[in-house]
Amino acid sequence: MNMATINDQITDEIRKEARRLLKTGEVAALIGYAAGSLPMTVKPLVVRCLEDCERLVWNTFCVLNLATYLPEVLSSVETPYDPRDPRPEEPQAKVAILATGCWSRNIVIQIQEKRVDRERVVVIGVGSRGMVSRAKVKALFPEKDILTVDEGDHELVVHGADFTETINRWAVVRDNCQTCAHPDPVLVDIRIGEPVSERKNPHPFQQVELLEQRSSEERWAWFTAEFSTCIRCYACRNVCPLCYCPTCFVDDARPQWLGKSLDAVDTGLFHVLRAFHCAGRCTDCGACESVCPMGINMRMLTKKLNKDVRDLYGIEAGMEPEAPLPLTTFPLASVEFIVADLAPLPAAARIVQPSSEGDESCKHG
Amino acid sequence: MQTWMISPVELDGLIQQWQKSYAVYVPALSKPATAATDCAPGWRRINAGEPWTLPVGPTPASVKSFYFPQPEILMTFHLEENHPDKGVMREPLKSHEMQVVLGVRPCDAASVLLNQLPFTEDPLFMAKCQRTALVGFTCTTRLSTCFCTEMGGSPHHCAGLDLALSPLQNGFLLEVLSEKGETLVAGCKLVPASESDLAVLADRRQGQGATSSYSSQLEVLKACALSRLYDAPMWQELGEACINCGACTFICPTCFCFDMQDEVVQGQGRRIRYWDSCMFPLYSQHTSGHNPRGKKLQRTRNRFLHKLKYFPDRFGPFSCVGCGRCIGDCPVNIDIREVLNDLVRRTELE
Amino acid sequence: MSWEPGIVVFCCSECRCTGVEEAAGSNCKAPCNVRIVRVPCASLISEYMIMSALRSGADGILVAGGSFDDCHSAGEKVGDHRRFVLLENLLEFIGVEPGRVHLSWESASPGDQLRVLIENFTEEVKALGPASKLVKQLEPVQVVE
Amino acid sequence: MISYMPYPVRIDDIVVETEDGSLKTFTLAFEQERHQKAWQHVPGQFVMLSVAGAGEAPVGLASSPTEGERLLCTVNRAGLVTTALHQLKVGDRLGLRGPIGNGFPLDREMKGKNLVMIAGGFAVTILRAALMSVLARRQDYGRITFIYGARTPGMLLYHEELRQWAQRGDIDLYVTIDREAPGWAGLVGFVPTIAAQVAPPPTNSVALICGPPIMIKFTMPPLEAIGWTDDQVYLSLENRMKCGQGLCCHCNVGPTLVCKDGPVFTRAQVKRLPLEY
Repeated sequence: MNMATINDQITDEIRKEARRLLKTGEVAALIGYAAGSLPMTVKPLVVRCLEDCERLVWNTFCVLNLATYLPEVLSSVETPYDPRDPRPEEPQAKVAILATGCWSRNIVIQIQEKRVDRERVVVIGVGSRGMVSRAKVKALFPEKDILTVDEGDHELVVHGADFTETINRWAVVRDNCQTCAHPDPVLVDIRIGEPVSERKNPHPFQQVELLEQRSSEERWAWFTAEFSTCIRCYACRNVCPLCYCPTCFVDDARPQWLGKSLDAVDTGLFHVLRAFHCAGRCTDCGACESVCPMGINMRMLTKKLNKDVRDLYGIEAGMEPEAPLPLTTFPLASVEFIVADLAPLPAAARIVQPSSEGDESCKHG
Repeated sequence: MQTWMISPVELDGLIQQWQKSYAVYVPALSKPATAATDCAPGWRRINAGEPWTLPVGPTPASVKSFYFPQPEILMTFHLEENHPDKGVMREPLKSHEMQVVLGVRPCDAASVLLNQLPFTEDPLFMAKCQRTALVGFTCTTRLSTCFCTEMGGSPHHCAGLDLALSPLQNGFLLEVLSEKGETLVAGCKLVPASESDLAVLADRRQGQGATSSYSSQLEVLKACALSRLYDAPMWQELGEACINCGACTFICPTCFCFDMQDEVVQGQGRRIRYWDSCMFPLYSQHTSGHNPRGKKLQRTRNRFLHKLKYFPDRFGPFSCVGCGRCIGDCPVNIDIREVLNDLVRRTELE
Repeated sequence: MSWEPGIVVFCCSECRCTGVEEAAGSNCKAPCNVRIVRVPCASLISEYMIMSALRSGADGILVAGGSFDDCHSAGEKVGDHRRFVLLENLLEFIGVEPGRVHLSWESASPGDQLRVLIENFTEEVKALGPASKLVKQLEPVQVVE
Repeated sequence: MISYMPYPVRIDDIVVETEDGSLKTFTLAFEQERHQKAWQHVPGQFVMLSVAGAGEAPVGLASSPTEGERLLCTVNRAGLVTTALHQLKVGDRLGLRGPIGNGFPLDREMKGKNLVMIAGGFAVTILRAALMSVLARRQDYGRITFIYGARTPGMLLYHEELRQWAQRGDIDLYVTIDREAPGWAGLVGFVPTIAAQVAPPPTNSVALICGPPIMIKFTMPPLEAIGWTDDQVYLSLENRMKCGQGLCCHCNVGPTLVCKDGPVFTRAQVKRLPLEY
């Protein structure tokens, strides 16, 4: 058998840390992944006892953003209290969570938006080497049933009933990971594995720019075709750590903003508004796109907004826990500026510039 | 009924003949250029001579939307001021156009029969049954997510189909299974299947009898007391991982929950019924705000128990055909086969 | 009869709507096609209101926010301005005609100026033609008599 | 075959029942005679009232079939549809689908028995229907105890009828309000407290209890203390429902569908169900 891969080593370290954290009582629960029942899948798992630590895995298919689960798991370990009583004052149990670059930025946003108490979270940082898109791998083997996929550091070995093929890992990494500039967590309490350096990325918004260059009619044709297969299952919404309204605007009855059935207009509006709500907050974790059962590229909309937010207001979401939220908090000085000529704000210094010594090697798998 | 031997060329001719008088639908494998046709996303209508391919295993979308479209217009009305019919509900005219759905797999055919159990009194569903002919292909490949045999089906079964095609070396065995099927092949000169071909088919079906030990375990599950399954600790972990999206319910061929609502656009109104999912919190929420299934765990449990306990309690069979779509598309890899196994283990613990 | 676009104007009643009724009622070129929605503060205009106007078939939507200078919720307004710029861009990105939804976030102006703004906007929308994108339409259904 | 098409009905009368205006009783008449002729219901059943453009909402029937052709529905203004309903005027049209559900077995299990009806809040509507049916054939039943509680005197429904029932002499009527209120000379106290004081023994009796879950929860122990069993107690469950025909699955409580198998269950039946109502 091959040498232990980087991810095998990370898995071992995660298990070790998990055991330690739970044993010492430092945390009451840990959010991670267990092996899935199908090739290229993992299951989110909340570990609460030592036995379950052995079920934790880390591999290149961890596409779901674990931050989605954080607020709920935090409240599940709180001492129960009657909602009519004041919150208990004693310090509440902590929760540990695995986080890559984008997930950690989502945790930062949860802290900024007061969804999560920084004191109660133990961030186990893992530098991301890019997660593989199951859809991309499947597309390489049309009409074939993939039975297992073995993971090496730079390649994947795909086995079917009548074939075995080795493919380059980076070639099937998700689009958002390929254009990601911040693969390393911005918030780390416990570090697992080696830090991954910032990536130089000359064209982070290439897909968006390509579409922007097309004509209005072509863009409309793209939009209608892309979203025509939506079945309104709301997986994109529910998997998103940014979506946490108790009642989503699609479900509102008074007033009812949108129709609920499959209608091109209602479906389109849902996606536009959902993306809009992520403006200035989206970290491009790609969970929405990864979970869509119909393979819709709704990330294009959030990516466009990310581009605008960066170009107009000079902000990248979730980079600093102390920073204010771009669309709700800002220095009043900038008010004058907008009034003056309605021009976009200059790119502020808050953009984290990719370091010039970015590690190019990781791009090649 | 009769079984024929048909070559691929003859089959193409047959399909072209249907296209003269019926709407013929095939699985859509890529995104359609325009909006979903006829409210059957995942399927497309083809014209004479247009090529089509059948995917291995179940079609991407189930045939559910042909019977239970999303949305279905129940009635229409006008709300414009001074309209003589203001507020009067009118029923839409039912279509009688025959439609042929080509490329149905045995699991989906079984799902139509299952859904007919609750919908037997529903005029809209049954009218669509009347005008829809299912032309199916039995499966030669079993995907790793397929588990139809476990649910009492078989890749070679043809129950629920009007015409069944089973691939052989140099063509297909064409089984005519209903009056609608008869109509579809009426007037065609076809070669009857030979004894040896029939024997091959019989042989395939023989080999795929119910896997006895598992199916007897499932019978035990059906008879198990509800409280025992309801209180199983397994729901905790499932409920925690589930993100409560509706992907599994919407791609499932046998999920049939619906909601009803009025839509009004510029004075014109209609009452529609559209797919709902028991995974959504609002599904069971009272007007008062009280929600009997307010927790994720309760909703996840309700979905599985509905399929594996409540439906069998009412109608007999499980409300699952083992197509495996939900396994492949669940964002958090909740695998109904694992749920089944856990439940079976639960019945064994005493 | 020539086609007149349907216009929805969301405007702040504190700083933009002064005299606007007269503007839309008596002087405006296409008075009956302009619907003015007055809100107590421009920061109360939500993306839902804009999108639902679009969905209901408005040919042009004008969001007329007021001055930041003398507004007690200037901060929120700036946030909304920032957000609406993004929304405008996003709509353009998906292929809605530029100019269908227009933001006018200017300093306090009497009704007269708003009237001119509405008139100009109406002319621009007229050039765009009727809205069809993101407009909800119910297909006609034959009914049992 | 089931149908989604409501019968057209007309509002013949509207009575504002409570001081806060949140409850109105609508008198409904069928627009078409054939619908009128075909209509049959039993107390405890409900209907789907539909307002075009707003949708449908389940509402319990407050009238008994013995009261003639008109149907009475007392509607609480709570959601989208009921708010739209409250805005309608006499003469307006609306749609009605039903009757839905099983209703109380007044002609079967309950016949010849002593009846105890316990109502809290506006759940009294279906018990009004039951009582009117019973009064129309008073000789078929034994002793009748009717306990009804509301928050304040102004929240009591059916004032005129309460007065008539009090005067009849063949009903043990106990009307109570939660707290002392000026001008109120009647009973004061929560329904469970009053029930504990006045509940008759369970011999040859059945109880019909309708009200908020918390009231039912606290009414049961005093009844059980004097020997009532779960088989003798009939409850009406409530759940969100849409189709009203046992199809859409919204109202399921375990394998049971409230709209089709219920809404009336004995307490023994309810206890066998999971707590999802």
